[in-house]
Amino acid sequence: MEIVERPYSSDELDAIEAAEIEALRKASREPYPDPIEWSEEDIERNVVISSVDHLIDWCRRFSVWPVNCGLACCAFEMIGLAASRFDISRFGMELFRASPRQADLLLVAGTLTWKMAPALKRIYDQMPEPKWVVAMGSCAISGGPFRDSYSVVNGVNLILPVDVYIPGCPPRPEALMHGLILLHQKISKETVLKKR
Amino acid sequence: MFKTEPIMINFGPQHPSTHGVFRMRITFDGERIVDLEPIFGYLHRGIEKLGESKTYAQIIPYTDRLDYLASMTNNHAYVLAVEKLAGIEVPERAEYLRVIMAELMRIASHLMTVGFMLNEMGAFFTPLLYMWREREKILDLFEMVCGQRLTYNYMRIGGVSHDIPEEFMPALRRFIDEMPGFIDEYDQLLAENEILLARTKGVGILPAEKAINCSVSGPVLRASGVKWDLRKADPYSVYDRFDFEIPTCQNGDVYDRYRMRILEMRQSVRIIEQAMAQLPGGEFRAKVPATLRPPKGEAYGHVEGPKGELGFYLVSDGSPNPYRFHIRAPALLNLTVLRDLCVGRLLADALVILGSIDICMGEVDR
Amino acid sequence: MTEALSGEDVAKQIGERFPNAVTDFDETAVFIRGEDVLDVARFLKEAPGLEFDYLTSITAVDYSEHFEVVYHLTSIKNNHSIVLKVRCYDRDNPRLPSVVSLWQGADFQEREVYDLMGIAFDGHPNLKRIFLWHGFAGHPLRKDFQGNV
Amino acid sequence: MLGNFGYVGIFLILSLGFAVLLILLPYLLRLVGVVPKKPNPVKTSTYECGMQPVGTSWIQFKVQYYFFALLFVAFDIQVVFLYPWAVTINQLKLFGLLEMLAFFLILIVGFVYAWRKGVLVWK
Repeated sequence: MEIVERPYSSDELDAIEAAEIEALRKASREPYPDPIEWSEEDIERNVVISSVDHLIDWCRRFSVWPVNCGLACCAFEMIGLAASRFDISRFGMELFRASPRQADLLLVAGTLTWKMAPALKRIYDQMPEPKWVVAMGSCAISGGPFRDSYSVVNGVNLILPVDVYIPGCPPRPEALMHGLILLHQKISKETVLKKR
Repeated sequence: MFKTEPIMINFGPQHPSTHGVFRMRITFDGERIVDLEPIFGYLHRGIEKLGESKTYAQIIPYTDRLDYLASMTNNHAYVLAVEKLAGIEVPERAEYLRVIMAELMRIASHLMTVGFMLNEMGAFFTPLLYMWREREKILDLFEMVCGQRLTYNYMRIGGVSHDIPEEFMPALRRFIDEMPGFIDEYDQLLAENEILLARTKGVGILPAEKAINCSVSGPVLRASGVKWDLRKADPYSVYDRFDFEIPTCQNGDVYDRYRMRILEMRQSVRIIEQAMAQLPGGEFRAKVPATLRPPKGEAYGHVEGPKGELGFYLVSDGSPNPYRFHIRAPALLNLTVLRDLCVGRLLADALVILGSIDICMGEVDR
Repeated sequence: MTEALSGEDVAKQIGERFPNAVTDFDETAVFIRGEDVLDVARFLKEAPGLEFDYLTSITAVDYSEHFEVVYHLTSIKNNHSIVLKVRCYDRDNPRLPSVVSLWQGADFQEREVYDLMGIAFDGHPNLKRIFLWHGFAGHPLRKDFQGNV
Repeated sequence: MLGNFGYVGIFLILSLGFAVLLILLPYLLRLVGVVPKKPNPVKTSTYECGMQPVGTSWIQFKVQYYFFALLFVAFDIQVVFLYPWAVTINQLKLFGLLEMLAFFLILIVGFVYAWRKGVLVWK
């Protein structure tokens, strides 16, 4: 049973990944606009949330499953929130899915560096459609204490559209829970069915 | 037999059991690991470069975010290094408070290590939630003292930031009385569990001289039978006034590394008990100028952290900012042995071995 | 108590074996010429009285006219420690022999010094950037680094 | 009045209908507009911890995986036979029990043989 040599040399792979990082770094200059399209609709045509929308929003709101993407110290406040004392299974969120395929919420908890940015963008892209992004902690909002470092992304909204920002370093579990309740209110106002 | 081809899989930055954003590029032949290449840098925030533009007191919050599971110990190591550099005397009461906080942090960090190690063995979140219950008690004690749950910024150059409130001692007393019972409960539930024995006995054996050669430190080194603990070998602060032993195990496999954490938690409880008994009165912080200007020179202060020897190498040129600020990260050096322990073993063992080495990416990538 | 050996008598012991290796010493450190790092390190590791079997840490400091690589060595057997310093004056292509053959713990630390300070180590099995990505311009911990792009 | 088989027919239709409905539910909801459908190349690529997968997974891998699969199928079928037996155990009384034990014995012999051959240990 002889083994064939490794398919790729690691230098090739490093070069491919580095090119990806540089490309993303040049591409992300100004932040994504925050997805607040639901509010414009209210102002323009004061559309009434139909009861079917209401029902669908209610179902989505109370089964938001975060993808377990803890980057740094905030991750341990996030796990603390999932633990038994500040329990978020009351909101139906205690299932931290490891793969983005089964997740609805990308809770960016910690400092995002340029080397990690393409991976985070790929995880966001690989999540099924009704998905939301919560930027937890001042590192995810604006780079935080590491803002003027050479390798830190100054704010996750340079890479992803962010729905809720939760300040703090790390934010207390209660603050995180307040942020998630804000997210629930946001979900409850979304119109799902297209107006024909 | 038939020719089989290797496949290269990323245990990438976003993985439930890599303790943060650590990545391993593993080449498999079926289930057996043929090659493992650790890749770092996904949480490299350049703390050493940022430290050079901050004053000595402003760097303390950065040290909290290094090993965010043991922030008190990072503070302690950094503050000792600065005091050695600037030659500052620390009052007795501050030394004892620092030892109490450092040992409480060691218990909390070991609880997390054992909890997450069992996550990797398949006991998904059950033991971790029990151990998190104890950690929440310790976090309450820290919150009483310095108001924060994770990044304490509690220790200052020359002492500690706040004195302990009067309800701290009774709460600590209650915690210290309960804790040995909980540690026995964990040990009783886990030590003779067949699954744990089957997954950890004889897995990832690290011989003693290889551990020394690979600059491994902390419980991983002592699990291989090397009796080397800075609290006894090079006693800093007031550790020479307490009597406690340094537990070591013999054959250095994953089971011994698990045992090491349990035994060390018991020793930490003993230290805290003696420190509480001998806690003197007096002021808790020496008079230190706000913008400290240490004399030209360098100093290397190290501390026995939960993950190993955490050292700070500071070079000063007389200005209020350090000229060079280097952190000796025990978790990064403990990972030197990961490749040698995992190659040739099965995939499932690799994650358990990584869990037993217990890394924290904030300190590895800095 | 880990006894920090004084730079003087360690320098004397090294001086007997390698006459022109030691360039300078002070009370805690011994300064070594760049080319003899490997021989002096092997001597320190194997000499009966010294036996520095544990490499605590490798650091590099940029003193703008020269680089200084600092090796903290400890002996677990005899519980003493020494600091070995090497100066390289060549700023655009600083090279040093690697000590990975003696202490495998030096692997990641030398890669980190190469990555953040730009000092290359000959004989290192896998000298690549450890923290930053492949095409990163410059070495951040140098004093003349341009900072954020 | 539906004969006995009428009820079996209704039960069959309902169960089949339920199964088909569940399978087609995502597709139906997409038609109605509840489930959004926005495919893009990155979303449809395989997920590998945030990194691009390297090489193909269509490789010659070890044949040992098949042994595990075969053993699983064998014992899964055995469980399928248990269900009807468990439902009617009180009519079958002791005879049914002994029959099932004989059936088990045969399969256990097969399992022990595979175990002794070292199929379960990854070489």
